[in-house]
Amino acid sequence: MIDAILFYVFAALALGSALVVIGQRHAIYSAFALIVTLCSLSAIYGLLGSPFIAVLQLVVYAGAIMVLFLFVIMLLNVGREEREGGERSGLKIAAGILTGVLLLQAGAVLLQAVVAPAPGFDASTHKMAQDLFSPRYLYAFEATSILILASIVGAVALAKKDL
Amino acid sequence: MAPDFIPHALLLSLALFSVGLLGVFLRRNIITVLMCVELMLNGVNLAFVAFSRAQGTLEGQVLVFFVLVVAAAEAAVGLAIVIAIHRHKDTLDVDAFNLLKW
Amino acid sequence: MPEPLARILSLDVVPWMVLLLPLGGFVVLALFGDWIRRDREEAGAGVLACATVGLAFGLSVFWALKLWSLPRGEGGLALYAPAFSKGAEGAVLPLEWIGAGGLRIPFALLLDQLSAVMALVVTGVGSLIHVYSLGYMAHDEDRVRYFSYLNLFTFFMLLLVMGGSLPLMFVGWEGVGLCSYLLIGFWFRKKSASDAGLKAFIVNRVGDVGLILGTILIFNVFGTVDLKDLADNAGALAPEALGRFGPATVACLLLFLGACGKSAQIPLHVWLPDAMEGPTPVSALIHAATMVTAGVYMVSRLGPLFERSATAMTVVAVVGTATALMAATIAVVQTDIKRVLAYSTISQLGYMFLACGVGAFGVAIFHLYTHAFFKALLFLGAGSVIHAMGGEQDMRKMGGLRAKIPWTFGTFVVGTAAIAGIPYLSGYFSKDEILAWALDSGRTGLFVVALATAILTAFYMSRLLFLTFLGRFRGGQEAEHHVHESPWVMLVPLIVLAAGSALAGYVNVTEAVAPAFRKPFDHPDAAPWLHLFAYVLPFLGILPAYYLYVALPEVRERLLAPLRPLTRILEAKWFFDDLYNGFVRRVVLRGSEAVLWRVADARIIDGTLDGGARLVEALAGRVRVVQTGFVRAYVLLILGGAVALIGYLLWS
Amino acid sequence: MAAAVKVVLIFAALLTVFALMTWAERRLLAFMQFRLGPNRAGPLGILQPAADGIKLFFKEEVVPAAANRWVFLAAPVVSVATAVLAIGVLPYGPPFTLFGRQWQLQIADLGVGVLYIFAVTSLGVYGPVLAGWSSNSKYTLLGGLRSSAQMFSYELALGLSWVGVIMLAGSFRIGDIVDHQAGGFWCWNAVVQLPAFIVYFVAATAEVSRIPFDLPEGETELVAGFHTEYSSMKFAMFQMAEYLNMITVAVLGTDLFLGGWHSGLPFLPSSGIWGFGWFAAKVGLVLFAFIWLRGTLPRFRYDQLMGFGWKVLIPVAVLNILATAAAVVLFGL
Repeated sequence: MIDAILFYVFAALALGSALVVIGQRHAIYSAFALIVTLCSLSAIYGLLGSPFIAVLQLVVYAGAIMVLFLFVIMLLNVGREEREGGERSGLKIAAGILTGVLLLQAGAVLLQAVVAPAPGFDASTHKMAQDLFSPRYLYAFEATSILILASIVGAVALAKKDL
Repeated sequence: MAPDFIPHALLLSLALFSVGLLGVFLRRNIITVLMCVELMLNGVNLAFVAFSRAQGTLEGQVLVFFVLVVAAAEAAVGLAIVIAIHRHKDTLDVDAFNLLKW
Repeated sequence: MPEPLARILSLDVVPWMVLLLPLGGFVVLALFGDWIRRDREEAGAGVLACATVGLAFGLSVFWALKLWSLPRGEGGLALYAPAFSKGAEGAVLPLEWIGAGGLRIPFALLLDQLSAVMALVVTGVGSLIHVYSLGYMAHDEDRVRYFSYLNLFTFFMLLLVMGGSLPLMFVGWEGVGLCSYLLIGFWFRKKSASDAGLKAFIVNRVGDVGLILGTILIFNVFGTVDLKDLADNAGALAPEALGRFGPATVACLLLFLGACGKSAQIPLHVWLPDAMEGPTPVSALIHAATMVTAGVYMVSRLGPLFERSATAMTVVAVVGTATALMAATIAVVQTDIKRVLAYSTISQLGYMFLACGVGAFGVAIFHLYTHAFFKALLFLGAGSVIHAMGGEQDMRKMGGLRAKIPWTFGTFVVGTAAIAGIPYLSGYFSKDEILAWALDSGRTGLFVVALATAILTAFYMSRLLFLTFLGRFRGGQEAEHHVHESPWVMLVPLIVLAAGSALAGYVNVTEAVAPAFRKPFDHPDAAPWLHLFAYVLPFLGILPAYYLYVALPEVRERLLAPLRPLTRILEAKWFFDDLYNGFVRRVVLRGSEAVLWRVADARIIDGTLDGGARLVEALAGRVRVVQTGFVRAYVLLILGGAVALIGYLLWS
Repeated sequence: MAAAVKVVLIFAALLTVFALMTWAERRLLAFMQFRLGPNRAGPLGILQPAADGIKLFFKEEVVPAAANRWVFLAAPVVSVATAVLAIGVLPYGPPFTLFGRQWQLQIADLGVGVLYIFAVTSLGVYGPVLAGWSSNSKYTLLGGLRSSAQMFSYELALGLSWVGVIMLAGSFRIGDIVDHQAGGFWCWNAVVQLPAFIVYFVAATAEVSRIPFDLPEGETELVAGFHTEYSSMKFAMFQMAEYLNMITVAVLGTDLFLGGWHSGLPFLPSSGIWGFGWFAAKVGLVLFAFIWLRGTLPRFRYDQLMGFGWKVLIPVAVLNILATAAAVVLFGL
């Protein structure tokens, strides 16, 4: 019961702040709103019985990625979004229509899905580790470390003033 | 005690994805656009977690893990590119970055 | 023995260690070579290389002792990569290397008596030559590179003799070819050295084509390329496959073409004399003791198969004998000390093929084994002479070196005596055995030629010895002053090899490797007169040489005058090089230019490619307008695509 | 209900310790520097924190005109919130029996306890960053950026220093880690994982921006760093967040490395009230060490700080992890 209430509170928070993200013209407010969304999602993951992912969501998204965004926003001193040049309203209308269609399609798919929670669900860190380090995912897991390394090098190389 | 709000979690994920998608089209600030992409990724993640919970398997969780890694890499490289471009163009308008054509 | 140690020192592991130790040495030297060189610790590089090969030798001895202590019948065991992949019941499965259709090639080593003997020869002679190189290459700038190549060569050679399937053997085969190329051209700043390297490489390619085609044909006939299976199944071969142009015969002949390339037999022998451009220890190791015997090893390894095809056996025997005679005649007129030895090597290899051709594979391996000792000894001795002479290789400028470099002289005498076939030295046993088998096989023509070759061998080797060590010094005052004995690090391998050349014949290798050929060990009951004749045979060559080059040199001049046309042919090496050059220049180059370049390349290939490119260009001109440069338009396209795709999936 | 009681209890205790801490720090520093320190309000000046609190509470709220008002107000709240979030999963003493039930002085016993703390500390960056940016002053901005960069860097070392401990205990649950150290002081991770403990202590000092790592507020260069523009209660909240963080890392260090409530000597009891005694003593010791450092060491230069974090602490922590992993695999610890 209390879980359900918490879920709807966090869901409302997530959705509301997501709307703020795209409704804002100030990048920094968008970032703040996004942080709220991410933290709410972390709580929702916890409510869905996935503590490991919940914590990772906080560490990676809230603790690292968003700080990076804030840094860049502060560094570039991003102000209000300027409205110069063409509005490209045709693009926006097309995008709106297509998004609506996608929404309907995905809704149709989701409604068909089996959504009764399975009994005996265990997503503890221990189980996650067993899965991640099993032969099935081990290569992918190691590959992600290469990916991270590559992106570190790439980011440094790109952002450096004079190579 | 199993949560019975999984369908709603799926709807929420759909909503977040759509909001992010719309944001990509509505916002012109490239940093905001990147944030909207993160929002879309999060919508997908939520769907993964919800399905994982519904089916009682961990594949979804593992995928979320990988998505997180990719998102981190994407943000790092993406923001580095933004900084690099900003240095040349002195603007953050997505439509200003249109040299890569024909 | 404690349990873990026992597990490590089992037959499952030791051969792998033998194989991988030299590779480890190479990797270290190749990766950290620059660093070693910068720190002026170059001696360390050589010591490391020696240590890996020496350790590999120790382990091979251990392996061989263990192998021959096994009960009879368990000898030929094929071992697989240990514990890499486990089957359902925990059984060790062979780790698969190539799997395509019906072709299944595991990473398997074939570890029977034959490969053990070969590994012993490779690591034993190899480690001695490594040690010798410490002294010989002491003043070269590129020692680190040299030793890394040498280690790599040892690895590939071991892979060649231990590989359990034809393709794995082929990897070793190509690997030693590569190392040979690298080492012949080791002093690549010298044009002739890099040319010689290229020549060796290209001539070997011709043979390798035969090897590849032969392997493919073998797979076609037998459905397997596993060496052990081939030896086991050869007996069940259908007679029609064995006719004059039957597939099995053709496969054998193609494989023999590969052997000809690697082992320098007619018509692919031309590269070996030029290969003497490499450092002398390399000539000793690669171009005398080990790599060039790979062809003999391969033919012997497939002996049960060759034996089924009378045509193939005849070709092998005839080519071997012809090569033996041809090379021996050329050796008589050579003046370069290393070239004499090179032709001698070709000649001895011909002997081995003769033995193969008459079905005495064990004897071929026996001769390979004794030859490794005395030919390595002779090359290293020649190296010591060259070292003493400050790089001079022309025998006409030597002479009278006996007193100046006594140790080299002493060991060289032993080596010459062994190769000439002086009774009770190693060469006597193996050569006598080959002659006996040749006689026994009923091919009297071949036997007579082989006999003549044996006499010629004794003659030209004595000539070499006498010209170099006896008589007066002919190189001038200054050069004479310079002559000095080599350091101990070079002499010790010489002494060890001399002992080996003298005594190696007392080990009955023929019997030891017999199980590998799927037939019992036996001995030809040759005519007793042959055994008696063998006592005299070497002296039929040595005494004329003594008179012509030491006692009565003026007779030589008079004798030579009427023989001028013959010696000219011999000096031109039977015109093989000119023939090949002419063929390449006239036919290959002109044909390539007229047909392949102007028509095939310029018209057909380029035309196709250009046409394709023009087509793509035309299409691209129309498609490119989609690229507007606006990121959000792309996103819109992606979104549209996703919607269409999902719609299609939902609808269907 | 029980949880609510625990929350109230732990919160009250922590606030008391926070208050005492400010007083103790000033007194101890004063003794180290041959001064007296605050000794007027109450016996030995023990009421000084209360006096300070009252003073700060009644001061005028000042918001700079050019500041981003909402963010400016939110920053101290974020700081305190992240500090408070971490204390919820820490155990503060041994399990004990009261009213016929088994109790543990811990609000939430998470299976991912250590990870959760890592997540929450990573959120701690936001307070300084927001405060620094919203004040719209170059000193605060630089202070905020420095602070967040420093926290970023040392968080890595901090997290890595835990990994060895987690591997040995085989669990993320803090209670399990404490239990794994039962026995004697030679079983404590501070002994078994000495390099990790050293890394942890150094990184924790940097994480809570104590001397010698207090560069974000280095007053000689940046006035007072990210909270230059803050006054009255908002300033008090930053102070509170700082001290709460300090207590958190002290408690965490005690739990992870110093054997928690275990006495360390087999013949000394460690259950019940004894356990609380040991625990409090150890936490007090760590807190005293923080104060002692402040009285002893000068401040790092900024590049030294970064170099030290990336080139010394993180490699040491990684090597420790490798060694621990090898030991776990080889000896099945």
